[in-house]
Amino acid sequence: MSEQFDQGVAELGKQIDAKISSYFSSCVHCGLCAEACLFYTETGDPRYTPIYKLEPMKKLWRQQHTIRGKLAKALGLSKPLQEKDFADWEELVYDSCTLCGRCSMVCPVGNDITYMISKEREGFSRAGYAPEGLKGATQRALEIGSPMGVTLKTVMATLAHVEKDTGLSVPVDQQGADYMTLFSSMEVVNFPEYIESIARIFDAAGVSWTISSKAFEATNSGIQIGNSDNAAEIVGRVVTAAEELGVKYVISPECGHAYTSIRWAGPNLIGRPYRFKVIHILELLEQLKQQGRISFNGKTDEPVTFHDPCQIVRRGGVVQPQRDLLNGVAENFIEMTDHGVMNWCCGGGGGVSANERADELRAKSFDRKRRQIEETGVNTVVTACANCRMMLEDGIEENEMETTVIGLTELIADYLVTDTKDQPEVR
Amino acid sequence: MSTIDNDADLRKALKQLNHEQLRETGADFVASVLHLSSDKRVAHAVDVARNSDASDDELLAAYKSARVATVDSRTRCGADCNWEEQAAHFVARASAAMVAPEGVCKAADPSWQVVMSCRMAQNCALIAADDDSINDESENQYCIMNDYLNSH
Amino acid sequence: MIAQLIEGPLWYFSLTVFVLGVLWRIYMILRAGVKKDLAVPRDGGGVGALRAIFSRFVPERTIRRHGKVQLIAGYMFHLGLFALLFLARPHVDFFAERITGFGWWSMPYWAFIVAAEVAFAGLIMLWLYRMLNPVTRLLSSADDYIGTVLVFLVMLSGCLALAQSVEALRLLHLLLAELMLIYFPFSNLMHAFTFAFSRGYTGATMGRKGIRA
Amino acid sequence: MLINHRRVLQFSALLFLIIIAFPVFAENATSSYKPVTVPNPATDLWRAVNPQQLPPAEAAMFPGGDSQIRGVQSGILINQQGQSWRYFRMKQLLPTGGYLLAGAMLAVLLFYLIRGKVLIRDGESDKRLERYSVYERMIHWFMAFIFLFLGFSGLILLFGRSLLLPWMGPELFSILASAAKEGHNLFGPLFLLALVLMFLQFVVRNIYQKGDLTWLLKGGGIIGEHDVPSNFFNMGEKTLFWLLILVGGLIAISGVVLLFPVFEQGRDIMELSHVVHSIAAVIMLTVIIGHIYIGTIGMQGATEGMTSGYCDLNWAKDHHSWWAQRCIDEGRVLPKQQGTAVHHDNPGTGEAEK
Repeated sequence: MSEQFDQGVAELGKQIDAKISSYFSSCVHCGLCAEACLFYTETGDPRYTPIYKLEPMKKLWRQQHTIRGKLAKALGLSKPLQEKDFADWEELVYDSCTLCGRCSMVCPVGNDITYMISKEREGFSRAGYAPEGLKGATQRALEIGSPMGVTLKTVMATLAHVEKDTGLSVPVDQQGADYMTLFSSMEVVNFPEYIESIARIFDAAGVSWTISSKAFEATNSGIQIGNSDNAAEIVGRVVTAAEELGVKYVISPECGHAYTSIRWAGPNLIGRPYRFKVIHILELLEQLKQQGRISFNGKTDEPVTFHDPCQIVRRGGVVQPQRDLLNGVAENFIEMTDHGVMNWCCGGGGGVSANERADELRAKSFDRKRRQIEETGVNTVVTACANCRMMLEDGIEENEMETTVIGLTELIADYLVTDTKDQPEVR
Repeated sequence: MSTIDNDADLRKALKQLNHEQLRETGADFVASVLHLSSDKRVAHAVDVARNSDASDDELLAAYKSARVATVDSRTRCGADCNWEEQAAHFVARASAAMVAPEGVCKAADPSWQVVMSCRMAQNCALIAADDDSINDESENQYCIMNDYLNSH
Repeated sequence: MIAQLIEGPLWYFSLTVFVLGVLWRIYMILRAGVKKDLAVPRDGGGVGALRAIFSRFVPERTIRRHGKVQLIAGYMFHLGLFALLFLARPHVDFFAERITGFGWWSMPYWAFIVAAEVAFAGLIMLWLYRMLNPVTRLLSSADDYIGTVLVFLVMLSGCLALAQSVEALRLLHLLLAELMLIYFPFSNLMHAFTFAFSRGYTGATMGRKGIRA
Repeated sequence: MLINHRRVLQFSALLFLIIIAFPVFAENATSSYKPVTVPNPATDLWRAVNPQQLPPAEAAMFPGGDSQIRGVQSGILINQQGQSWRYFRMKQLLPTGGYLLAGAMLAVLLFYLIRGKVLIRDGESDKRLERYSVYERMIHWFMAFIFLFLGFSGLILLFGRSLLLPWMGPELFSILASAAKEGHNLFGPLFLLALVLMFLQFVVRNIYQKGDLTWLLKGGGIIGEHDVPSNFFNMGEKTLFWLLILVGGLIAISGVVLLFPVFEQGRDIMELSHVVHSIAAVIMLTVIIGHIYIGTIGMQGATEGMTSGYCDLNWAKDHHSWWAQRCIDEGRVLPKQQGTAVHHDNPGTGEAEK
């Protein structure tokens, strides 16, 4: 048994707090969480039942926290965790869980199964049992500052491009600005129009904002792989930069897990509260709209539906702003049957999209989203997460659906009323 | 006719064009960055767009395969970004918006999407080459537009 | 001799094991501790905890649609069981005599029968579902089956002793109940107490985030 | 001693009643009988407490006694019909039922020895078909559980005194009998519930169809060598279903009559109910012995459908070939491995998505 594995088991043991202990005590193996998990509903494989993904942790809990388990261990009736346990479960812990949190909403005894899985990942990653894709992403996030290898130079090049296209200047390292904006690498790489939209909206609303040259990356691979040391390091960079610039707020971009990382996990990772507040871009836009600082010229008459990014809604608590905003720019907004905090995941959250090994399973589990979209009878899906957007577009392509995906912030920027008259009138 | 030298004028000029003309100018825009992509589906989309006899079905088919090329070529979340491939991705995206029959592409302004995607492609190419020079694809596009307007 | 043992020492022993065991398990949970949440909350955690403790009695839509059998059987069993446990005349007398010192309202005989029927139907169905559904079959351990069988036997012996005419059956019922009390803290019958902790913890976390869960 | 004591008690009670009632009956008697006949006073007395013995016209004159207890027929002291019911139970039901059940088991054993296990003709395949959903299997086993519990507790009540009492001794048997009675009464209503659930879930597939008769005429392929095509359920299974619903229904209804004496039913109805209940139960038990046999040791691959929910494709071809063919046509053949069908919206309960 390797030293690394022992460290992993020790780490797993450390993760068992009162919550997890009460969760395991309460579980009666009713299996209802399976019905909430798209990996189970779309494959019918009972191994994908959420609570089953926690068997290794449960075994350890039983040996450390229950009378019977301690007794059994002392008498040699139960074996300690083996490398095989981790090897067999790695796929369940990383490939078949997007940390979407749906199971945590339905558990009759109220277990936050998603929380448990994210804690289980701490032990697994420490023991070296994590998918290569996530390992690489975390490595790059630590070394380069972005899981996708986006350097400051690249960001500056993209910003230059944005400045040129919008004719606006993007403030960098502006001391004392109100808001410091973060991006996800995905936005820099695949959806620079998000950055452009932000620049235009903030200009129209007169928001005092800046980007930090020291921390522009909002995502946190440390959270996804389950390594709190790495996660703390990544969050710490943002905190240091924001506090150096003396901003009042840090804006989390559309990206889902970036928000939970910086808003909810961050202070606990670095061990102290921030000296600034964290606000999600959708919350801010909604505020600006309410304050009358931005307004829209017309609405799209195209029927639209909204895909809720799990981490923003169910795990983040931002539920209403996106709906108010979307209603502001869309005539005909149709909700999916399960929406808001009970939405179905796109299938690519929690690091699954960065894990090539999971591609086949992910494609299969997209069927849930396909049916959901088809039920609405709408051809335009709006969302607010670069990763969800990619997953949706992949799935739509694979299933040959006639559906288009749009980012909400871009949609808003498209309908933004600006003082300059050269704005495009949109269809 | 005044020459175009900024985005506002470019947008205005594009607004004057009908869908077929937009396809023609779009094809010109994409062609200027086509060297960044080696995907046959993208090149094919440009050919179809240039063919004024192309039927709606042909356009639609070309659009669909260009869209598949778009999805195929992009960098997945959390993967180490290869900027050359990313450049090709943006070319593919531009080609899809360009060849789409009227009303098929859901972008707020498909013709503008072509313009922007071509610029992003150039941007990615510069990043890939570690080239610090300014992306001048927009100037290039003004010229293309001027040429087009002058010849029609 | 055996009768005296069941009525006397074994009863006190099992009650002690039950009470101390349950307290120990709860202590083990609390001892593990929860780190203070340093993130600025949107809403109060206490309100969230309280809400979750009650709101989880009402199943979510997904479960209403796809967990019907377990939902109905689960409610039948638990409601029936509680009615039998706390409102059956012999039990009320027993509590009054041995534990509380005072009695309370008890069900009329017909209600007792209805409660028993409902509880049995629910328990048998849950038991069968556990064995027949691939998910629950995979999840279930010996503990789940031992718990189910013990509860079933306790309920069955109780009902067989219904006429209270046969002392042996009443003693059998008491003996089985004692075995169950002893087994309780070692098993996930513990959920009867810890569910409130689980719901509370989750509700507090969610509540702070401003999510109704 | 005890018996004597009880007789003394009964006799004194009777005497007490007679003394109370005598003047009334005496008056009536004097007015309706020929004065010349000097009736034996004991005769009238006997008639008064046992009016059913009289022809109807005369019985009207003895409308039964009166009692402090208000209830149906509480005024009747002696139930003459009870004697014939007792005769039926002790002299007819017990031996006939006993021999029938023992015979059924013997027959099954003989059949097994002669015919042997019905094997899947081409052996097990590597493919399977989904036969019963979780819910359907749950209903089946719920019914099985309740039926067997009621069956055994009922048999204890019926044959216990003859078979178990001598062997167990009165102390132990009295406990068992009391427990069996309470248990039988307790689980009785659940049988009705199981019956209703089973009817609702399976009725559609059990409606007789074309081809069912042929199946019967060819002996269901069990007796002969060749299997006869059938649908999801064959004629035998359908008949079992309807027997369960109808005979089981009789058992349930008569059981309810016996269990809840609140519908103003008198002794005659109770006795009738018991006769129906016991005859129907013995019939149903006999049938179920056959069912259990064919579902377990009698046929290869038959148990799987009710346990795992899936049956072997070759088994289905042998015994339900039309259904098997339809499954093949509809592409519902599955490989034999973990995991259910994709697009199955509710693998949990097997209910179709509406």
